[in-house]
Amino acid sequence: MEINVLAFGQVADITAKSSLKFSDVKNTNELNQLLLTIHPELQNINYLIAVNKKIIRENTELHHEDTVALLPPFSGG
Amino acid sequence: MEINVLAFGQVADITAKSSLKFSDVKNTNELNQLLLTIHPELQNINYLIAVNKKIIRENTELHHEDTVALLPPFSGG
Amino acid sequence: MEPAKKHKVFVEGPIDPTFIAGSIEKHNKKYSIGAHSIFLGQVRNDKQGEQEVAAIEYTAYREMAEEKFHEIKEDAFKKFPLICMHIYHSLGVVKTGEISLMVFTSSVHRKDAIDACEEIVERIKKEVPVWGKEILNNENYQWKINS
Amino acid sequence: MEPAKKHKVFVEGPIDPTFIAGSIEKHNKKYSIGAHSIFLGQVRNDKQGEQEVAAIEYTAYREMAEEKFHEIKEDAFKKFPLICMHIYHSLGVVKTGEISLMVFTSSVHRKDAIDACEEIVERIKKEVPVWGKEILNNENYQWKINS
Repeated sequence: MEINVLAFGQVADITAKSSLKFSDVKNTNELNQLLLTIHPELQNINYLIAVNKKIIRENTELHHEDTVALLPPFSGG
Repeated sequence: MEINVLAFGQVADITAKSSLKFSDVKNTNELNQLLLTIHPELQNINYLIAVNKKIIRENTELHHEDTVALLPPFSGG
Repeated sequence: MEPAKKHKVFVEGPIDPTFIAGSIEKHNKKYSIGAHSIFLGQVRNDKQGEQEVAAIEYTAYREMAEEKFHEIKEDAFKKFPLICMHIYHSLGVVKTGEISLMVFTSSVHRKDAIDACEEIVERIKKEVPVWGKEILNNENYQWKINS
Repeated sequence: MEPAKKHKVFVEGPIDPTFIAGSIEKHNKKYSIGAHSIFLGQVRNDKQGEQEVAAIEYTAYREMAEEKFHEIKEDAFKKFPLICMHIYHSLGVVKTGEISLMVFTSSVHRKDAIDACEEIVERIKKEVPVWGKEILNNENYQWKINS
């Protein structure tokens, strides 16, 4: 089981990569904890999480080949 | 004592002239009565009166060389 | 802030899109601008029974209209923190599909430009002595009524 | 009414004023249009201590942003009686004084175009996954914050 993680803006500054792969992560809470362990600086950033392009507000189960995006505050326009 | 009267839009259609001269008209009420006598069709038109480019709402005394404009509803834009 | 100079507002005939582009381009050295709001009035082919509007011929009480435009500009500069403001209005014949009014406001933050632009358009329609004669296909005409 | 097709919204680099003029001109055969409302976002030289913003580099979560733009367009067509609607947003580097966003709405009566344009701009700023990296004079950068 593998998931794709996309990082944008300030989050990508911290991860230093815009695309990451993780295996055997059950849900978004677990993914978040994993990310914070690898990159403690993420604690200071208020990012939203989208699973397959839909923003989720609660812990969400992840499946093989899901795409999870880490979205810092939008600043288009 | 002479005043200039300017007619616009529907009012000018009725007066058939865009500029008229009147003598010895004391005030705007008197001018209005005079205009309605000459052009009774003006009764059907809801025009405002401006004296020297200021819209007046009440009877206003007229002086030599005043310019009175007859302003049907505006429709610019 | 640009003072509300007595710029010419009236132009003969329609307002050309390339003229509008030129207006936009002129702001590209005004680095404090963050937002432009532009309103354009276009002549519509409104139906009148069997006929439809082919063009509008605009006339104005020019001296009074110019004073009123100036007053509207000054009021907008007082009420909103605008960096620039431009108003152009056609006189003479403007055909359907052509543009007869442009209001263009610029500010640091978007809300000021947007609110000012809308208010200026409303005031122009209500307060400026301009008349539109709607010329129909069969060359009859009727006087435009603003809503 | 033009359907909310999945038109390209993103353009590389700044939005050119002559492109905007072309957009306006394309509507001159749409005779039922009475009003256009156009919003343009321009890159500002905001101060940051000793430095100021020289350019913004825009990146996006492109697939999600395109879906969001499409949703915003469809919602606006449902809510407002619009005849046309166009949205363009820059990706990549846009310098101060250049334009990075254009929202263009057209309707029979002015209120619909004006209200729709404003609502679309607000939704874009809040809901579309685009990020602006403000590049300062000294080549440092900071992330833009939308108000």
